[in-house]
Amino acid sequence: MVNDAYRRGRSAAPSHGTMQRYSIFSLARNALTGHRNWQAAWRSPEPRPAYEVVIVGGGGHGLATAYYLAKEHGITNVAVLEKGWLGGGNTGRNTTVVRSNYLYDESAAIYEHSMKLWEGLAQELNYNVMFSQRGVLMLAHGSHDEQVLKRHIHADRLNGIDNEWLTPAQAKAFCPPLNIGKELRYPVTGAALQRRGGTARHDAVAWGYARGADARGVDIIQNCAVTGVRRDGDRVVGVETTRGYIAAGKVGVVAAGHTSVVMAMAGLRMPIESVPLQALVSEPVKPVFPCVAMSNAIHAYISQSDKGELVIGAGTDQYVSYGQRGSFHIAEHTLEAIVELFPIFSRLRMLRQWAGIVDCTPDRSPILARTPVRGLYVNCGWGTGGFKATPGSGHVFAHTIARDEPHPINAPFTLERFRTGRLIDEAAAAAVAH
Amino acid sequence: MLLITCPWCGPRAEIEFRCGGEAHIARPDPATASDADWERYLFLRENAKGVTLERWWHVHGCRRWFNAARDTTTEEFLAFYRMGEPPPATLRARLGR
Amino acid sequence: MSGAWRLPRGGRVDRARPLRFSFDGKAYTGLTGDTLAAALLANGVHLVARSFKYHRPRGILAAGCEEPNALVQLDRGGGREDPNLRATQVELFDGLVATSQNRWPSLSFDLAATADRLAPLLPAGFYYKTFMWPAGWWRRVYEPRIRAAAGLGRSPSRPDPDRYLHRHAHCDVLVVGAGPAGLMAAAAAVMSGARVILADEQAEPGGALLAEPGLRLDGMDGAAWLAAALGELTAQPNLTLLPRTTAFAWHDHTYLGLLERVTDHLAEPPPHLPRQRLWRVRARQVVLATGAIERPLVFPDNDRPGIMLASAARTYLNRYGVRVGARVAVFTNNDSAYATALDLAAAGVTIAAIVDCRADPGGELVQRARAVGLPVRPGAVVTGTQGRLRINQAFVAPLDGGGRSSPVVCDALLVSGGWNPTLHLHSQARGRLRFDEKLWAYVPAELVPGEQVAGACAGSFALADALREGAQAGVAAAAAAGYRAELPALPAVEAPSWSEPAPLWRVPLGRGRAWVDLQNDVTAKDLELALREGFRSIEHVKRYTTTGMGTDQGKTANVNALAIVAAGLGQGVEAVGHTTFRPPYTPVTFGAFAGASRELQLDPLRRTPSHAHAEALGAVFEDVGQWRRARYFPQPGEDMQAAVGRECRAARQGVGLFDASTLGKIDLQGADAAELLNRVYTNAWAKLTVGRCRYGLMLRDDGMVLDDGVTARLGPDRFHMTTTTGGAARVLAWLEEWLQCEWPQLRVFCTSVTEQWAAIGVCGPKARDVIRAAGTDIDLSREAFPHMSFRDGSVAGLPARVFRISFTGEIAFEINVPSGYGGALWEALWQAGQPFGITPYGTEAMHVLRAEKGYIIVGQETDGTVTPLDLGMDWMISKAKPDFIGKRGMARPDLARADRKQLVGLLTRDPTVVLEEGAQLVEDPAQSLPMRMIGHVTSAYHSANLGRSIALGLVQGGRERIGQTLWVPMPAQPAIAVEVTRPVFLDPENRRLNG
Amino acid sequence: MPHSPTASLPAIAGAGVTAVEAPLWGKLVLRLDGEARRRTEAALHIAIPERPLTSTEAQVGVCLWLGPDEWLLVTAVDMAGEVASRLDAALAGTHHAVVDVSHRTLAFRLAGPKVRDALAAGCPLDLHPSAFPPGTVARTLLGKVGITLHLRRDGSTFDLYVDRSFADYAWRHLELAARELNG
Repeated sequence: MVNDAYRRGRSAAPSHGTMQRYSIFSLARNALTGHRNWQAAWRSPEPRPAYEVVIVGGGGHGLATAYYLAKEHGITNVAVLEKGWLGGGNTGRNTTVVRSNYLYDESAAIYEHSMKLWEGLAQELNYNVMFSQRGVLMLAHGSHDEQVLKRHIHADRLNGIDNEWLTPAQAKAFCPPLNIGKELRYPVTGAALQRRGGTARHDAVAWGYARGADARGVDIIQNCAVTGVRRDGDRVVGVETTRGYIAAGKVGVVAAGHTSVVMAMAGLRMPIESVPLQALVSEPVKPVFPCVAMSNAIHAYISQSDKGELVIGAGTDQYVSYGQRGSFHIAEHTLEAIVELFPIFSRLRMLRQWAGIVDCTPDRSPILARTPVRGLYVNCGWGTGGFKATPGSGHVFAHTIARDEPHPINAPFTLERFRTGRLIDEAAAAAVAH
Repeated sequence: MLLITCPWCGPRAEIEFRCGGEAHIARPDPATASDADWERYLFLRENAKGVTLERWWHVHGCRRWFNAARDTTTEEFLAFYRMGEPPPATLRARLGR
Repeated sequence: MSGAWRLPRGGRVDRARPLRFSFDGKAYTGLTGDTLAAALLANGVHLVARSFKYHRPRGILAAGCEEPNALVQLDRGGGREDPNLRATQVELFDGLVATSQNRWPSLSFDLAATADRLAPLLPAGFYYKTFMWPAGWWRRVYEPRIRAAAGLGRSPSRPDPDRYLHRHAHCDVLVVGAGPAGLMAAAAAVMSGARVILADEQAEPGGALLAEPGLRLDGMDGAAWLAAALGELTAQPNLTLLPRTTAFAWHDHTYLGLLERVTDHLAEPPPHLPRQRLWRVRARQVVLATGAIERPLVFPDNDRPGIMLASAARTYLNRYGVRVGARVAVFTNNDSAYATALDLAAAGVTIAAIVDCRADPGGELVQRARAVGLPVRPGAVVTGTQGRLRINQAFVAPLDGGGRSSPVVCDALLVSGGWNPTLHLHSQARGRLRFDEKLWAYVPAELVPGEQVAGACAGSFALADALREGAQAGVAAAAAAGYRAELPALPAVEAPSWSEPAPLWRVPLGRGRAWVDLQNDVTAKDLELALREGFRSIEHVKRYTTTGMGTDQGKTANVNALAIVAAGLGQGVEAVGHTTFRPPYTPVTFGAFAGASRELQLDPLRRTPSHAHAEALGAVFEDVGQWRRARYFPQPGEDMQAAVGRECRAARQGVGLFDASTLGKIDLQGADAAELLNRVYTNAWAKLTVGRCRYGLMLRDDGMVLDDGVTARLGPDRFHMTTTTGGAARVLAWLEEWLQCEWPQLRVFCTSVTEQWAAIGVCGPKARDVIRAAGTDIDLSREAFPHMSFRDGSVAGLPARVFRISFTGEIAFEINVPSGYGGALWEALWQAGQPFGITPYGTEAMHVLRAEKGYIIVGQETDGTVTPLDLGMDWMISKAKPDFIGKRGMARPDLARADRKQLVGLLTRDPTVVLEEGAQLVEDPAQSLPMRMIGHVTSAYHSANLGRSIALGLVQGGRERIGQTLWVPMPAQPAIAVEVTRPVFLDPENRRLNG
Repeated sequence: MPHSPTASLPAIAGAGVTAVEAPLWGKLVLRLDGEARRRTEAALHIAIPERPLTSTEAQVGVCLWLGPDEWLLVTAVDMAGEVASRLDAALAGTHHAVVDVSHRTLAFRLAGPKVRDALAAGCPLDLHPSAFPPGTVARTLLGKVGITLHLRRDGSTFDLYVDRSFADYAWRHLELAARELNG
């Protein structure tokens, strides 16, 4: 069924949909009329009093969930409720790294599932999400890093996921700005490379899924904050919102950054802490950085956007915060590492700095599961690594909601694991996972 | 960079501190605690949006642990109090606890 | 001669000190005090750049940090290359070499400008709609071309040779901006005795006073008053004046980031100075006196070189003595542009027209302009322009649309769409904004804690108001910081008053593209397209069209864009809201953030007391956390395996010398010290007798292994705990957290003594001989000094504490001396050991030796997911103790599962094959992908002592599998067969250990 | 002669700021409860500072407040052992710890008109005399390493205490900052 999805992923967009096809020809045609005839990418309907499924959260994961509910399961009586603007949370704030070379089988499976969907996503959505498999390079600084990365490489290979070991010289050849000199405080001693990894255009993912879901009948409702979750005994029956009560047969919470807040409305306490994750970009320069590079040891990751900006991910702050700010010294620490590893970038300049709120679980692995409240499902806890999982996460979460049982791929990502101890500890496996 | 008032050393820069997360989480009696109790103690957090009570350690100072009340939407600190002390009455009133 | 467009006199430039510089290879001359933009304009150069998307010819719009167009690349040689610098901010120095960007082959003839002809095909967001077929082509074909066209300047190609420093600063009042308001604020605050920092981003303080000659204060002209005011201010010891310093970020709790450009303006920076300095200022109060930025007007073809902000032209005229044209037209919706026209006219520039959209402008300046006969065209607008590389005509028509447009010949068109208070820092500080429908601009809605605002950034554009508000803000700030401050006397001011502006967000007439964001080539039509396609949130419009996302962050574009979007949505500007102001205010050099944290200083490099001795012996070192430890000691011609093999043999057959100083050491004292150990270790400690040692395993409360080490009982209430090298700080923190937060009733004091003691291990059958030869008063005999005990005494004449403990399975003594003597001890043992063939060994041999015995290394055999049971260390777990940290955690269902990964030994069928650490184990190597993996290799070495390879691994249900054959699939070679064994390969009975 | 980790590093000397590594001093960490503090004062004839961030001086040496129950007693190196045993005797039965850290922790002595600027390159504290008067002591950071900073009674000399293996980093950090201050 999974491979099925990938196949369909490469097929054309639905014929039944009302969606206006995008192509160079439609561009040319519209150029003649001064682009006055483009349709809205999605409607802005008034919320209806009831839906079969309500998705709380209009980020990439929520919109993808709605899209696959409609496409894979024929459930189109769906509303996506977004308290602000689509993709305004972490979807629009992350550094767009996509990779699947995780250590544990459970993680590898879900991120690889996602990777396969990425590979056909632009065609699937008829929306150019600019998925660019530029290669993701993870640097090792010393024997301990090497052991950790090689453990990943071996596990990935046997899981059918590409990930290879490079010598410092090979890493330098793949990523010329990299400094492999011995004068470094922590010289580069090798690297793991996933060639299929890369980046995508974050906003386009939200917009593409929104457009696709809308074309299949999903109501996308922005500026509609959920203020309460209504229960009838142990069953969810709807949500209170700033635009009135909306009844729902099922509710899927996909509110990264606010999972604890929304779940508390349903009376559930979560194994989650929400912390700021900072990122920044440089001023745009001509192409100079060909891939994605990251170093967990001296915490930094970097790529170059199509526009030419160096996109740099910093670490998380140490305290819980919903302020989307974070502290000065975090970005400072990351730039130390960047300048150390890529000394030619020392004179480039930070253009913008921002933070998202990431929901971190104790094992840094997500939760995609049913909850003790019947009809209430939660997709959260992606920590610093959620963007890359967007398609796969939405795909299996839609399955979980539609069938009221997890897809085999997300079956391990339960809430119960924190009670039984069956954690999927990517945090222990490799510092933080991006 | 937060400005944190250590009950002993006064206001200091955040880089001198480590945040210990949510405060006042009691460790259950291991003899009688259920797996659910242990999960609650180890992992479940209020993760409040608004005023939270948390623990800080002045690692690059007097090396004392202490408690603080902070609004997680504005980073405004409402109170600092020593380990073992209850939150100030004014604060408890505001929190309705 | 410093340019044909330079006036014979006037301006603040030093005509006695001309400077040579080049732009695009052509040599020019400017003056000391010029910016690059001023010097180029003085030489009649208006075309300086190409735009980001369509590569349109662009000129200089502004005179400050808001400049969207005039971005240039500087190359100072030696790797000092700087892309994307604003010509309007670059201070001219002798020999400056600048080139234009984003064009090929040349600025005046740019092939990529064909993009402009394709513009109809490339509306906002066009790239989301195409480049999808065939699927593979995005990465291979389309993206590389798009990237090549984008990107503005070039990254440096060599490492940055410059240095950067940080400075922590604290003050009562930080004043941002040294214009009239900022100067008064600083003066008022300083007089109260408060500690004041006054920062201004420009080379000289003064702000508007530098460019507006009409102003008179206390009868003096602006410049004279400024000089006097600065003189008084800088005489105050409690004032720090920071020119060339931009306050770029306001973080929580009034913590601001400032960037000081220390040497960028110097032709030859002195080597002892850093290039730039990052100030991190913790201020009690901040006064924002950041002024305002003029808005351009949105009308067809409003982007040609020669079209410039009116205030910028005035600055070039009055501050740099430069005429921006000979025949100048002005287009405005407010009075301020009239001042420019009057100044230009007075300087002999022809004013072709003053086009004012207001039907009946009546301000003081308007009347003056009329009085001197300047051609004012009320109720009119510019509907288009002409001129490929520079404007040569503007078309003017009545705003009401009645009447045809008439051409106005001009070589410059000066525009003013009103003023935007500079509120970036206010907004970064979480201050809300309010749209003022008298000023037609956003102003602060309220102050945030610690903030004062004054002058133009508060929407008060008149000089007298700025001075008054500045003084009041300074007083208020000083008072809030706890000082008694009085309002200083305000200078008497003569300055023209302004009449009301009229909103003009977009000229409704004319054809052609009306540009909103000049850097990113966003037109009014693009904004409307975004709305049409459903991108109604202002954040969506911004992201879809990229308006405001250039390197100027939309300083001149954003409010016009908001207003056009508001009109498109039929809403008020305030209803649309605004996008977030994100730090930094202007771009900040990465190197400045890194500061001195480069190379060696990136992170502390910790060396042990005997480091130099290991170096002298030719040790190869490795980083272990922050420590640099000797990994092995190769002799000439030896590779690592040969050296490690020799070291391992020596440690078992002769005697080895090992530096164990990095191990963590914690002194525990107090009546409850033993009880503390009982709680933090899995085994029992009460009965340990004084003088003896015991191995301990420490868990987290979830039952996973945290650390391990040997602890000795020094006295009834005193213990000496050792930890892993990496765990030293973590374990001390762990103990203190439990003691302070959970067990305050326990009476124990913990003190780190890691660095008080140097620890040198002497290991092997001849260990006693070496120590005796070095000289000791300690009886080392088996009877007097059994395994797992310690003695105090002297070794080699040094006060020593000797532990008989072993991480190798051999007789071993770890000699601790005060760390200042660590080198001396090593040397003494080395000398004394010569007759016995003493062999220094490093961490690699240590790893092999302990693996031969099956001793674990925390962090290698464990990774935070491993319990003592997984390690087969049940014997370490006290059954008697009611509780210890991790006991309950270990009892959770999944930690008791039989199929958990367990520690086992692994022997390859081929003894010469050394497994790769991290390699995975499977039952059936022939199975198809994904394979079922049941474990992995944690440690693998060639063991010289055993004459074969050995390995440790974690395998599902491993203990049940002992004797089984498993497989390690490797790339490009047959899978390796391994036998599962017990994890002890040598001397399981510990005979050697107790010898 | 105990080894000095900064001996081979570039000097910090000039009109702005000077630094020298102090000779090895005796240093005792004192952990004392109330009773132990009283007995210590009697035994050593020195006031143990109760007010945070303050220090005292007496015949036996300088006593620096490190925490509510923690002090550093700096004395002559050859006296440290004797003082320690005298204290252990005097404090028998009380809750206390006396730990010799003479070799763990080294000291730099810093002076010069720009000494505060040099420290401010890496130290987040407010070192202005109004905030950091003579006699003040504080544990804090210099760049990335923990230090203890003590402004001596003369109000112009700082003693900077740093653990041995961090001395190299701390010295280089000060040297980089001092370059411009010393011209």
